[in-house]
Amino acid sequence: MSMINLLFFGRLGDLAQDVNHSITYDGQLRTPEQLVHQLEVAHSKLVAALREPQVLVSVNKIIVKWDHPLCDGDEIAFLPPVTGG
Amino acid sequence: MSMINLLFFGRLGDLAQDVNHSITYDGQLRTPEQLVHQLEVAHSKLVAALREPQVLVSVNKIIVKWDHPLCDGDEIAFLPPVTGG
Amino acid sequence: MSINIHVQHEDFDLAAEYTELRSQTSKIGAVVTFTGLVRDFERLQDDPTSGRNLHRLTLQHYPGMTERLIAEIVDEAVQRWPAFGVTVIHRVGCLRPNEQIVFVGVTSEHRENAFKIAEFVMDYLKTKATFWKQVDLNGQQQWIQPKQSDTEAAAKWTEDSDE
Amino acid sequence: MSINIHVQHEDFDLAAEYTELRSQTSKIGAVVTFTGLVRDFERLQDDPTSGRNLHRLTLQHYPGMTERLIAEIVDEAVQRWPAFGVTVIHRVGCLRPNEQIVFVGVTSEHRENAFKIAEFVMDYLKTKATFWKQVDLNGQQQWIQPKQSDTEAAAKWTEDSDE
Repeated sequence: MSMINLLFFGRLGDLAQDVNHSITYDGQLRTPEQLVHQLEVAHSKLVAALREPQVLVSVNKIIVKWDHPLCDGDEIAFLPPVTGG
Repeated sequence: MSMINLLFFGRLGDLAQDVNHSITYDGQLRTPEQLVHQLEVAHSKLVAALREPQVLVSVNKIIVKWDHPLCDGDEIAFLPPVTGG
Repeated sequence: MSINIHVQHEDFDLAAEYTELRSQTSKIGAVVTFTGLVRDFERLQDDPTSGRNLHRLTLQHYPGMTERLIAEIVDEAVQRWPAFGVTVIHRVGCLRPNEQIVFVGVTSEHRENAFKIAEFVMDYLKTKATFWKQVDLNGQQQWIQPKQSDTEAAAKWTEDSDE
Repeated sequence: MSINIHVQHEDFDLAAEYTELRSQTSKIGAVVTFTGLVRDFERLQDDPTSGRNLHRLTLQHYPGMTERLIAEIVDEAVQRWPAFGVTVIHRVGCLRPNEQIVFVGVTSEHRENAFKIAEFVMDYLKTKATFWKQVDLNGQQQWIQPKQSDTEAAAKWTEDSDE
Protein backbone atom coordinates (compact mmCIF):
# COMPACT_ATOMS: atom_id res chain seq x y z
CA MET A 1 0.00 0.00 0.00
CA SER A 2 1.38 3.48 -0.96
CA MET A 3 1.46 6.28 1.60
CA ILE A 4 1.87 10.08 1.76
CA ASN A 5 3.09 11.81 4.92
CA LEU A 6 1.56 15.07 6.16
CA LEU A 7 3.18 17.61 8.49
CA PHE A 8 1.32 20.49 10.14
CA PHE A 9 3.20 23.33 11.86
CA GLY A 10 2.38 26.08 14.33
CA ARG A 11 -1.32 26.76 14.83
CA LEU A 12 -2.17 24.22 12.14
CA GLY A 13 -0.63 21.46 14.25
CA ASP A 14 -3.11 22.13 17.07
CA LEU A 15 -6.04 21.89 14.67
CA ALA A 16 -4.73 18.69 13.05
CA GLN A 17 -4.26 16.69 16.26
CA ASP A 18 -6.94 14.15 15.34
CA VAL A 19 -5.90 13.83 11.69
CA ASN A 20 -4.07 10.74 10.51
CA HIS A 21 -0.76 12.17 9.26
CA SER A 22 0.03 9.21 7.08
CA ILE A 23 -2.64 8.79 4.43
CA THR A 24 -3.21 6.30 1.67
CA TYR A 25 -2.14 7.31 -1.80
CA ASP A 26 -4.99 5.92 -3.88
CA GLY A 27 -4.33 7.36 -7.30
CA GLN A 28 -7.31 9.71 -6.98
CA LEU A 29 -5.14 11.97 -4.83
CA ARG A 30 -2.98 13.94 -7.24
CA THR A 31 -2.35 17.46 -5.82
CA PRO A 32 -2.26 19.22 -2.40
CA GLU A 33 -5.49 20.97 -3.37
CA GLN A 34 -7.19 17.59 -3.79
CA LEU A 35 -5.72 16.47 -0.49
CA VAL A 36 -7.26 19.45 1.32
CA HIS A 37 -10.58 18.74 -0.34
CA GLN A 38 -10.43 15.15 0.92
CA LEU A 39 -9.78 16.38 4.49
CA GLU A 40 -12.55 18.93 4.22
CA VAL A 41 -15.45 16.57 4.86
CA ALA A 42 -14.23 15.38 8.27
CA HIS A 43 -12.14 18.38 9.44
CA SER A 44 -13.87 21.61 8.55
CA LYS A 45 -12.06 23.80 11.10
CA LEU A 46 -8.62 22.62 10.01
CA VAL A 47 -9.52 23.01 6.37
CA ALA A 48 -10.72 26.58 6.89
CA ALA A 49 -7.30 27.35 8.42
CA LEU A 50 -5.45 25.57 5.60
CA ARG A 51 -7.35 27.64 3.05
CA GLU A 52 -6.26 30.97 4.56
CA PRO A 53 -4.29 32.83 1.88
CA GLN A 54 -1.11 33.19 3.97
CA VAL A 55 -0.72 29.42 4.51
CA LEU A 56 1.95 27.85 2.27
CA VAL A 57 2.41 24.22 1.26
CA SER A 58 5.70 22.40 0.71
CA VAL A 59 6.39 19.05 -0.92
CA ASN A 60 9.63 17.39 0.22
CA LYS A 61 10.68 20.64 1.94
CA ILE A 62 10.28 22.84 -1.15
CA ILE A 63 7.50 25.45 -1.25
CA VAL A 64 5.18 24.58 -4.16
CA LYS A 65 1.94 25.78 -5.73
CA TRP A 66 -1.31 24.16 -4.71
CA ASP A 67 -1.58 22.32 -8.04
CA HIS A 68 1.87 20.73 -7.73
CA PRO A 69 1.80 17.00 -8.71
CA LEU A 70 2.09 14.58 -5.77
CA CYS A 71 3.98 11.29 -5.85
CA ASP A 72 4.11 8.21 -3.65
CA GLY A 73 6.18 8.78 -0.51
CA ASP A 74 5.94 12.58 -0.62
CA GLU A 75 6.26 14.61 2.57
CA ILE A 76 3.69 17.41 2.48
CA ALA A 77 3.89 20.23 5.03
CA PHE A 78 1.44 23.03 5.76
CA LEU A 79 3.19 26.20 6.87
CA PRO A 80 1.42 29.10 8.57
CA PRO A 81 3.28 32.45 8.56
CA VAL A 82 6.65 31.97 10.28
CA THR A 83 7.64 33.77 13.48
CA GLY A 84 11.28 32.97 14.25
CA GLY A 85 14.13 35.06 15.63
CA MET B 1 54.14 85.34 35.05
CA SER B 2 50.94 84.12 33.26
CA MET B 3 51.05 81.08 30.99
CA ILE B 4 48.99 79.39 28.28
CA ASN B 5 49.34 75.68 27.56
CA LEU B 6 49.36 74.31 24.01
CA LEU B 7 48.55 70.76 22.92
CA PHE B 8 49.20 69.36 19.43
CA PHE B 9 47.68 66.06 18.29
CA GLY B 10 48.29 63.56 15.51
CA ARG B 11 50.51 64.79 12.68
CA LEU B 12 50.64 68.23 14.27
CA GLY B 13 52.43 66.77 17.29
CA ASP B 14 55.31 65.57 15.11
CA LEU B 15 55.73 69.03 13.59
CA ALA B 16 55.56 70.78 16.97
CA GLN B 17 58.28 68.73 18.69
CA ASP B 18 60.62 71.73 19.06
CA VAL B 19 57.91 74.17 20.12
CA ASN B 20 57.63 75.26 23.72
CA HIS B 21 54.15 74.08 24.68
CA SER B 22 53.81 76.45 27.57
CA ILE B 23 53.99 80.02 26.38
CA THR B 24 53.89 83.36 28.08
CA TYR B 25 50.59 85.17 28.11
CA ASP B 26 51.72 88.74 27.48
CA GLY B 27 48.45 90.58 26.92
CA GLN B 28 49.27 90.99 23.21
CA LEU B 29 48.15 87.42 22.70
CA ARG B 30 44.38 87.54 22.60
CA THR B 31 43.09 84.83 20.16
CA PRO B 32 44.25 81.45 18.71
CA GLU B 33 44.72 83.23 15.38
CA GLN B 34 47.20 85.62 16.98
CA LEU B 35 48.92 82.68 18.63
CA VAL B 36 49.46 80.98 15.28
CA HIS B 37 50.78 84.21 13.84
CA GLN B 38 53.28 84.44 16.69
CA LEU B 39 54.47 80.87 15.98
CA GLU B 40 54.70 81.58 12.28
CA VAL B 41 58.01 83.37 12.31
CA ALA B 42 60.00 80.50 13.84
CA HIS B 43 57.97 77.49 12.76
CA SER B 44 56.80 77.89 9.20
CA LYS B 45 56.16 74.20 8.50
CA LEU B 46 54.03 73.73 11.62
CA VAL B 47 52.12 76.90 10.88
CA ALA B 48 51.36 75.84 7.34
CA ALA B 49 49.83 72.64 8.77
CA LEU B 50 47.89 74.56 11.43
CA ARG B 51 46.40 76.78 8.74
CA GLU B 52 45.00 73.86 6.76
CA PRO B 53 41.22 74.30 6.63
CA GLN B 54 40.40 70.92 8.22
CA VAL B 55 42.42 71.67 11.40
CA LEU B 56 40.23 72.64 14.38
CA VAL B 57 41.16 74.49 17.55
CA SER B 58 39.78 73.93 21.03
CA VAL B 59 40.04 76.04 24.16
CA ASN B 60 39.65 74.10 27.42
CA LYS B 61 38.43 71.06 25.45
CA ILE B 62 35.67 72.93 23.61
CA ILE B 63 35.95 73.47 19.84
CA VAL B 64 36.01 77.24 19.19
CA LYS B 65 36.36 79.68 16.32
CA TRP B 66 39.78 81.08 15.52
CA ASP B 67 38.83 84.49 16.92
CA HIS B 68 37.74 83.08 20.30
CA PRO B 69 39.05 85.22 23.21
CA LEU B 70 41.95 83.65 25.18
CA CYS B 71 42.41 83.90 28.94
CA ASP B 72 45.23 83.21 31.36
CA GLY B 73 45.64 79.49 32.05
CA ASP B 74 43.80 78.35 28.91
CA GLU B 75 44.54 74.95 27.39
CA ILE B 76 44.62 75.31 23.63
CA ALA B 77 44.64 72.20 21.43
CA PHE B 78 45.15 71.87 17.68
CA LEU B 79 43.16 68.97 16.23
CA PRO B 80 43.81 67.50 12.79
CA PRO B 81 40.97 65.37 11.31
CA VAL B 82 40.25 62.50 13.70
CA THR B 83 40.71 58.84 12.79
CA GLY B 84 39.41 56.66 15.63
CA GLY B 85 37.50 53.43 15.71
CA MET C 1 34.52 32.23 3.65
CA SER C 2 33.25 30.24 6.60
CA ILE C 3 29.50 29.74 7.10
CA ASN C 4 28.11 27.91 10.13
CA ILE C 5 24.43 27.29 10.71
CA HIS C 6 22.94 25.51 13.69
CA VAL C 7 19.34 24.87 14.76
CA GLN C 8 19.53 23.39 18.23
CA HIS C 9 17.90 22.97 21.62
CA GLU C 10 21.12 23.76 23.53
CA ASP C 11 22.13 27.22 24.60
CA PHE C 12 25.12 28.89 22.92
CA ASP C 13 28.17 30.76 24.18
CA LEU C 14 28.70 34.21 22.68
CA ALA C 15 32.37 34.29 23.68
CA ALA C 16 33.12 30.94 22.02
CA GLU C 17 31.37 31.98 18.80
CA TYR C 18 33.21 35.31 18.80
CA THR C 19 36.57 33.64 19.36
CA GLU C 20 35.89 31.20 16.54
CA LEU C 21 34.75 33.94 14.15
CA ARG C 22 37.69 36.29 14.72
CA SER C 23 40.29 33.54 14.43
CA GLN C 24 39.47 32.80 10.79
CA THR C 25 41.74 35.40 9.18
CA SER C 26 43.92 38.32 10.24
CA LYS C 27 42.22 40.52 7.62
CA ILE C 28 39.11 40.93 9.81
CA GLY C 29 38.49 44.55 10.80
CA ALA C 30 34.91 44.27 12.08
CA VAL C 31 32.90 41.75 14.09
CA VAL C 32 29.16 42.35 14.54
CA THR C 33 27.07 40.09 16.75
CA PHE C 34 23.35 40.05 17.27
CA THR C 35 21.82 38.10 20.14
CA GLY C 36 18.08 37.80 20.62
CA LEU C 37 16.78 37.25 24.14
CA VAL C 38 13.36 36.10 25.35
CA ARG C 39 11.61 39.12 26.87
CA ASP C 40 9.46 38.63 29.97
CA PHE C 41 6.66 40.65 28.45
CA GLU C 42 4.65 40.00 25.32
CA ARG C 43 2.45 42.61 23.72
CA LEU C 44 -1.02 41.30 22.97
CA GLN C 45 -1.65 40.77 19.29
CA ASP C 46 -5.09 42.35 19.39
CA ASP C 47 -4.04 45.27 21.59
CA PRO C 48 -0.40 46.38 21.17
CA THR C 49 -0.74 49.06 23.85
CA SER C 50 -1.16 46.48 26.61
CA GLY C 51 0.62 43.22 27.32
CA ARG C 52 1.06 40.31 29.66
CA ASN C 53 3.91 38.63 31.42
CA LEU C 54 5.47 35.83 29.45
CA HIS C 55 5.87 32.57 31.31
CA ARG C 56 7.66 30.63 28.59
CA LEU C 57 8.04 30.33 24.83
CA THR C 58 8.05 27.24 22.62
CA LEU C 59 9.81 27.31 19.27
CA GLN C 60 8.80 24.73 16.71
CA HIS C 61 10.61 24.36 13.38
CA TYR C 62 10.68 22.19 10.25
CA PRO C 63 13.92 20.16 10.45
CA GLY C 64 15.81 20.02 7.18
CA MET C 65 13.87 22.83 5.58
CA THR C 66 14.87 25.40 8.20
CA GLU C 67 18.60 24.77 7.81
CA ARG C 68 18.33 24.97 4.01
CA LEU C 69 16.38 28.26 4.14
CA ILE C 70 18.88 29.83 6.54
CA ALA C 71 21.73 28.72 4.26
CA GLU C 72 19.98 30.43 1.33
CA ILE C 73 19.50 33.62 3.38
CA VAL C 74 23.17 33.69 4.34
CA ASP C 75 24.33 32.93 0.79
CA GLU C 76 22.30 35.85 -0.53
CA ALA C 77 23.72 38.14 2.16
CA VAL C 78 27.38 37.33 1.47
CA GLN C 79 26.83 37.76 -2.26
CA ARG C 80 25.54 41.28 -1.58
CA TRP C 81 28.20 42.30 0.95
CA PRO C 82 31.69 40.72 1.21
CA ALA C 83 32.41 38.90 4.46
CA PHE C 84 34.89 36.42 5.93
CA GLY C 85 32.53 34.46 8.16
CA VAL C 86 28.88 34.18 9.18
CA THR C 87 27.52 32.10 12.07
CA VAL C 88 23.80 31.63 12.68
CA ILE C 89 22.44 29.75 15.70
CA HIS C 90 18.71 29.46 16.29
CA ARG C 91 17.36 27.63 19.31
CA VAL C 92 14.16 25.59 19.30
CA GLY C 93 12.06 24.00 22.03
CA CYS C 94 11.00 25.48 25.34
CA LEU C 95 12.66 28.77 26.38
CA ARG C 96 12.17 30.95 29.44
CA PRO C 97 12.42 34.74 29.84
CA ASN C 98 16.00 36.09 29.60
CA GLU C 99 17.23 33.03 27.73
CA GLN C 100 19.18 33.44 24.49
CA ILE C 101 17.12 32.51 21.44
CA VAL C 102 19.10 33.49 18.34
CA PHE C 103 22.68 34.47 17.44
CA VAL C 104 24.05 36.02 14.26
CA GLY C 105 27.79 36.76 14.07
CA VAL C 106 29.51 38.34 11.08
CA THR C 107 33.15 39.18 10.33
CA SER C 108 34.28 41.40 7.47
CA GLU C 109 37.02 43.82 6.52
CA HIS C 110 34.85 46.88 7.12
CA ARG C 111 32.02 47.54 9.54
CA GLU C 112 29.37 48.56 6.98
CA ASN C 113 29.23 45.08 5.43
CA ALA C 114 29.18 43.31 8.78
CA PHE C 115 26.26 45.46 9.99
CA LYS C 116 24.32 44.99 6.74
CA ILE C 117 24.69 41.21 6.76
CA ALA C 118 23.66 40.87 10.41
CA GLU C 119 20.56 43.03 9.87
CA PHE C 120 19.64 41.34 6.60
CA VAL C 121 19.94 37.84 8.06
CA MET C 122 17.87 38.78 11.12
CA ASP C 123 15.15 40.40 9.01
CA TYR C 124 14.90 37.28 6.85
CA LEU C 125 15.10 34.86 9.79
CA LYS C 126 12.03 36.59 11.19
CA THR C 127 10.01 36.30 7.99
CA LYS C 128 11.33 33.42 5.84
CA ALA C 129 12.81 30.63 7.96
CA THR C 130 10.38 27.92 9.10
CA PHE C 131 10.07 28.70 12.82
CA TRP C 132 6.83 29.01 14.75
CA LYS C 133 6.65 30.63 18.17
CA GLN C 134 4.05 29.74 20.78
CA VAL C 135 3.85 31.80 23.96
CA ASP C 136 2.55 30.80 27.37
CA LEU C 137 1.00 33.92 28.94
CA ASN C 138 0.22 32.80 32.50
CA GLY C 139 -1.18 29.47 31.37
CA GLN C 140 -2.81 30.59 28.13
CA GLN C 141 -1.12 29.19 25.01
CA GLN C 142 -1.06 31.42 21.94
CA TRP C 143 0.66 31.06 18.56
CA ILE C 144 2.44 34.28 17.70
CA GLN C 145 1.24 36.03 14.54
CA PRO C 146 3.80 37.63 12.22
CA LYS C 147 4.53 41.28 13.02
CA GLN C 148 3.85 43.92 10.43
CA SER C 149 7.15 45.58 11.43
CA ASP C 150 9.08 42.38 10.62
CA THR C 151 7.42 42.03 7.22
CA GLU C 152 8.30 45.65 6.44
CA ALA C 153 11.87 45.15 7.67
CA ALA C 154 12.38 42.24 5.26
CA ALA C 155 10.70 44.10 2.40
CA LYS C 156 13.15 47.01 2.57
CA TRP C 157 15.98 44.83 1.24
CA THR C 158 14.12 44.08 -1.99
CA GLU C 159 12.87 47.62 -2.60
CA ASP C 160 16.32 49.12 -2.34
CA SER C 161 18.99 46.54 -3.10
CA ASP C 162 21.86 48.88 -2.29
CA GLU C 163 20.59 50.01 1.08
CA MET D 1 19.23 53.52 31.00
CA SER D 2 22.83 52.58 31.66
CA ILE D 3 25.63 54.26 29.71
CA ASN D 4 29.27 53.23 30.18
CA ILE D 5 32.17 54.86 28.37
CA HIS D 6 35.82 53.90 28.72
CA VAL D 7 38.96 55.10 26.96
CA GLN D 8 41.74 52.79 28.10
CA HIS D 9 45.02 51.09 27.26
CA GLU D 10 43.85 47.70 28.54
CA ASP D 11 42.15 45.10 26.40
CA PHE D 12 38.45 44.34 27.01
CA ASP D 13 36.46 41.13 27.38
CA LEU D 14 33.46 40.83 25.06
CA ALA D 15 31.83 38.13 27.19
CA ALA D 16 32.04 40.24 30.36
CA GLU D 17 30.58 43.29 28.61
CA TYR D 18 27.78 41.20 27.12
CA THR D 19 26.94 39.65 30.49
CA GLU D 20 26.85 43.07 32.10
CA LEU D 21 24.67 44.55 29.35
CA ARG D 22 22.06 41.78 29.29
CA SER D 23 21.72 41.65 33.08
CA GLN D 24 20.34 45.20 33.30
CA THR D 25 16.65 44.39 32.72
CA SER D 26 14.51 41.43 31.71
CA LYS D 27 12.81 43.57 29.05
CA ILE D 28 15.85 43.29 26.73
CA GLY D 29 15.00 41.54 23.47
CA ALA D 30 18.08 42.44 21.42
CA VAL D 31 21.81 42.77 22.07
CA VAL D 32 24.05 44.10 19.28
CA THR D 33 27.81 44.23 19.68
CA PHE D 34 30.40 45.71 17.39
CA THR D 35 34.07 44.91 17.87
CA GLY D 36 36.78 46.54 15.78
CA LEU D 37 40.03 44.61 15.24
CA VAL D 38 43.42 45.79 13.99
CA ARG D 39 43.86 44.42 10.47
CA ASP D 40 47.31 43.23 9.40
CA PHE D 41 47.06 45.11 6.13
CA GLU D 42 46.67 48.81 5.54
CA ARG D 43 45.69 50.24 2.18
CA LEU D 44 47.98 53.05 1.11
CA GLN D 45 46.37 56.47 1.28
CA ASP D 46 47.69 57.59 -2.07
CA ASP D 47 46.91 54.28 -3.80
CA PRO D 48 43.95 52.39 -2.40
CA THR D 49 44.41 49.49 -4.84
CA SER D 50 47.67 48.44 -3.20
CA GLY D 51 48.68 48.10 0.43
CA ARG D 52 51.34 47.08 2.89
CA ASN D 53 51.56 44.85 5.91
CA LEU D 54 50.83 46.65 9.15
CA HIS D 55 53.39 46.16 11.88
CA ARG D 56 51.60 48.06 14.63
CA LEU D 57 49.22 50.93 15.25
CA THR D 58 49.41 53.77 17.78
CA LEU D 59 46.25 55.49 18.94
CA GLN D 60 46.59 58.94 20.45
CA HIS D 61 43.65 60.77 22.00
CA TYR D 62 42.78 63.96 23.87
CA PRO D 63 41.97 62.90 27.45
CA GLY D 64 38.87 64.56 28.88
CA MET D 65 37.64 65.82 25.54
CA THR D 66 37.35 62.32 24.04
CA GLU D 67 35.17 60.98 26.85
CA ARG D 68 32.90 64.02 26.67
CA LEU D 69 32.48 63.75 22.90
CA ILE D 70 31.66 60.03 23.11
CA ALA D 71 29.09 60.77 25.82
CA GLU D 72 27.48 63.36 23.53
CA ILE D 73 27.42 60.86 20.65
CA VAL D 74 25.76 58.22 22.81
CA ASP D 75 23.26 60.71 24.27
CA GLU D 76 22.20 61.73 20.80
CA ALA D 77 21.82 58.08 19.76
CA VAL D 78 19.60 57.06 22.68
CA GLN D 79 17.42 60.12 22.16
CA ARG D 80 16.82 58.99 18.57
CA TRP D 81 16.27 55.29 19.31
CA PRO D 82 15.12 53.87 22.68
CA ALA D 83 17.63 51.61 24.43
CA PHE D 84 18.28 50.07 27.83
CA GLY D 85 22.08 50.20 27.83
CA VAL D 86 25.05 51.36 25.77
CA THR D 87 28.70 50.52 26.44
CA VAL D 88 31.57 52.08 24.48
CA ILE D 89 35.19 51.06 25.00
CA HIS D 90 37.96 52.58 22.88
CA ARG D 91 41.55 51.53 23.37
CA VAL D 92 44.52 53.88 22.99
CA GLY D 93 48.26 53.36 22.83
CA CYS D 94 50.20 50.77 20.86
CA LEU D 95 48.18 47.94 19.27
CA ARG D 96 49.26 45.00 17.13
CA PRO D 97 47.43 43.20 14.28
CA ASN D 98 44.42 41.13 15.43
CA GLU D 99 44.08 43.07 18.69
CA GLN D 100 40.71 44.48 19.70
CA ILE D 101 40.54 48.25 19.30
CA VAL D 102 36.94 49.35 19.88
CA PHE D 103 33.73 47.91 21.35
CA VAL D 104 30.16 49.15 21.12
CA GLY D 105 27.42 47.15 22.84
CA VAL D 106 23.73 48.08 22.80
CA THR D 107 20.64 46.53 24.40
CA SER D 108 17.08 47.41 23.47
CA GLU D 109 13.61 45.92 23.31
CA HIS D 110 13.75 45.45 19.52
CA ARG D 111 16.61 44.74 17.16
CA GLU D 112 16.12 47.72 14.84
CA ASN D 113 16.99 50.26 17.56
CA ALA D 114 20.00 48.28 18.78
CA PHE D 115 21.43 48.05 15.24
CA LYS D 116 20.81 51.75 14.55
CA ILE D 117 22.52 52.89 17.74
CA ALA D 118 25.58 50.66 17.22
CA GLU D 119 26.02 51.87 13.63
CA PHE D 120 25.40 55.51 14.54
CA VAL D 121 27.90 55.45 17.40
CA MET D 122 30.56 53.76 15.26
CA ASP D 123 30.09 56.23 12.39
CA TYR D 124 30.48 59.15 14.79
CA LEU D 125 33.40 57.59 16.69
CA LYS D 126 35.23 57.44 13.37
CA THR D 127 34.62 61.07 12.48
CA LYS D 128 33.95 63.12 15.65
CA ALA D 129 35.79 61.70 18.66
CA THR D 130 39.33 62.99 19.25
CA PHE D 131 41.41 59.94 18.29
CA TRP D 132 44.40 59.93 15.96
CA LYS D 133 45.80 56.77 14.45
CA GLN D 134 49.42 56.34 13.43
CA VAL D 135 50.46 53.21 11.54
CA ASP D 136 53.85 51.55 11.37
CA LEU D 137 54.16 49.97 7.91
CA ASN D 138 57.41 47.98 8.15
CA GLY D 139 59.23 50.75 9.94
CA GLN D 140 57.65 53.73 8.21
CA GLN D 141 55.41 55.83 10.48
CA GLN D 142 52.36 57.41 8.90
CA TRP D 143 49.43 59.33 10.39
CA ILE D 144 46.18 57.96 8.98
CA GLN D 145 44.08 60.42 7.01
CA PRO D 146 40.28 60.40 7.44
CA LYS D 147 38.50 58.12 4.98
CA GLN D 148 35.94 59.58 2.60
CA SER D 149 33.75 56.52 3.29
CA ASP D 150 33.72 57.31 7.03
CA THR D 151 32.80 60.94 6.42
CA GLU D 152 29.96 59.85 4.16
CA ALA D 153 28.81 57.25 6.68
CA ALA D 154 28.50 59.92 9.39
CA ALA D 155 26.80 62.36 7.02
CA LYS D 156 23.96 59.95 6.23
CA TRP D 157 22.54 60.34 9.75
CA THR D 158 22.03 64.08 9.32
CA GLU D 159 20.62 63.92 5.79
CA ASP D 160 17.93 61.41 6.72
CA SER D 161 17.14 61.56 10.39
CA ASP D 162 14.74 58.63 10.25
CA GLU D 163 17.08 56.22 8.49
